[in-house]
Amino acid sequence: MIEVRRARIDLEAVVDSVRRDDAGAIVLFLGTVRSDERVKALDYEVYRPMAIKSLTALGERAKDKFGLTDLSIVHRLGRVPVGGDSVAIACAAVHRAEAFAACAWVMDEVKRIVPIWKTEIADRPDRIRRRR
Amino acid sequence: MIEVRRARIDLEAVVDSVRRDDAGAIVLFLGTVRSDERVKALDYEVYRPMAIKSLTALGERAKDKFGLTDLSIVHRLGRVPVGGDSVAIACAAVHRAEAFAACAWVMDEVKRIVPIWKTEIADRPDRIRRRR
Amino acid sequence: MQIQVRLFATYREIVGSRGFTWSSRDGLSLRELVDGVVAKYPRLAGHRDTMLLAVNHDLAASDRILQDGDEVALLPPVSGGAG
Amino acid sequence: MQIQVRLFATYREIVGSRGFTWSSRDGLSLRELVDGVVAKYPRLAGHRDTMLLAVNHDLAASDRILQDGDEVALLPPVSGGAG
Repeated sequence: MIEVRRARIDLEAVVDSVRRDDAGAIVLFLGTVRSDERVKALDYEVYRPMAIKSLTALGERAKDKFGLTDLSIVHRLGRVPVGGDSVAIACAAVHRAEAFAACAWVMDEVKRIVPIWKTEIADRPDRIRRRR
Repeated sequence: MIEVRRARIDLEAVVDSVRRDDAGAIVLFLGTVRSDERVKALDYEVYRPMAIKSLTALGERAKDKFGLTDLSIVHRLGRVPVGGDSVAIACAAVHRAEAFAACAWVMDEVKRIVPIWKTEIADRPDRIRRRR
Repeated sequence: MQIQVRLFATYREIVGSRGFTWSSRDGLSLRELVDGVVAKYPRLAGHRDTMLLAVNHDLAASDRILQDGDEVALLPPVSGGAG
Repeated sequence: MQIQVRLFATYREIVGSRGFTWSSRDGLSLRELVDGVVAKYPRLAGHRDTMLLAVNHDLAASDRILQDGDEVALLPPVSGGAG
């Protein structure tokens, strides 16, 4: 499952999308919007066709590199409030070491190469600023 | 949330139990029963009061060691079929590196020190054997 | 020929638009296109060192020769994930 | 004094019981208790090197002196998690 979506991420669906009887380990990473005295939400802008292409290629590279049985990546688009999930990455493998390593690597790559940008939405509208 | 339970693990509940506005990363590990030509389920035996004590202490050690904002561990007891979740560990932290490291470490410790034993339930009843 | 130019995040705000069509002679390179866009919107100049370029949804080097109908995206440094 | 002995997994199967009460003189050490149990159930002898011992739900060293009412558990190597 490779998805960029405006709606809330359904964790159970993301985990179920990588379940297979030959996997013994699933690692799910959730990036959530952290509170900050100035911030009430993050707003995600996505170059959708390129993001989907890039996430799909990244998923294939991760499967090869770590020997995963399956992988899913779902990223939010638009407004995500404090406490909400911005990104979910699920990696399934025969053994847990590969699932942990792959999940951490994929998140690093998402932040490095996928065309998604976030803007902080301040509690006061005059304070909007871009966050890296 | 520290739990040893006979019922199916509710992933959403485990993840929600560690959500806090000051966490930016949640890592959920699921250990699932892998298929094997001979095995149709695993049966977990638990020394419950010691397991709860040991899991609670382990959780506190992990929070200190990795600076987690919260952590939950849920382990099944009794029969878990192929594809089912035996254990769920959720670690929340301000940043993802700590959440990944803690989750992997806690799973290693669960396998090393918590009084839980599994027995393979074979597709043929004459083939039951204990697995490490 | 006609090139579709797409702009995101900071660049979209600077230019005040999500993109436009750029008309040029044949054989234009990606670098020449960016030179033209920056000349038209000088506030983009300070961003050239960190700008990533994509043609038809793949990252591309600046010596890439463009074709009629290509979609060129000017991408600020990405910042997906949370935190 | 009376000690509650608990058995798990392989040991439970060898002994054919989840546990029993062990009566002894005061001042018995954990090692002496295990010696007595192994003498009564000789098929446990091959497991002594890998056996873990707990008193009242905490791991304990074998020189621990037992008290009346203590719960002693003989633990085979653990194997939680899946896989």
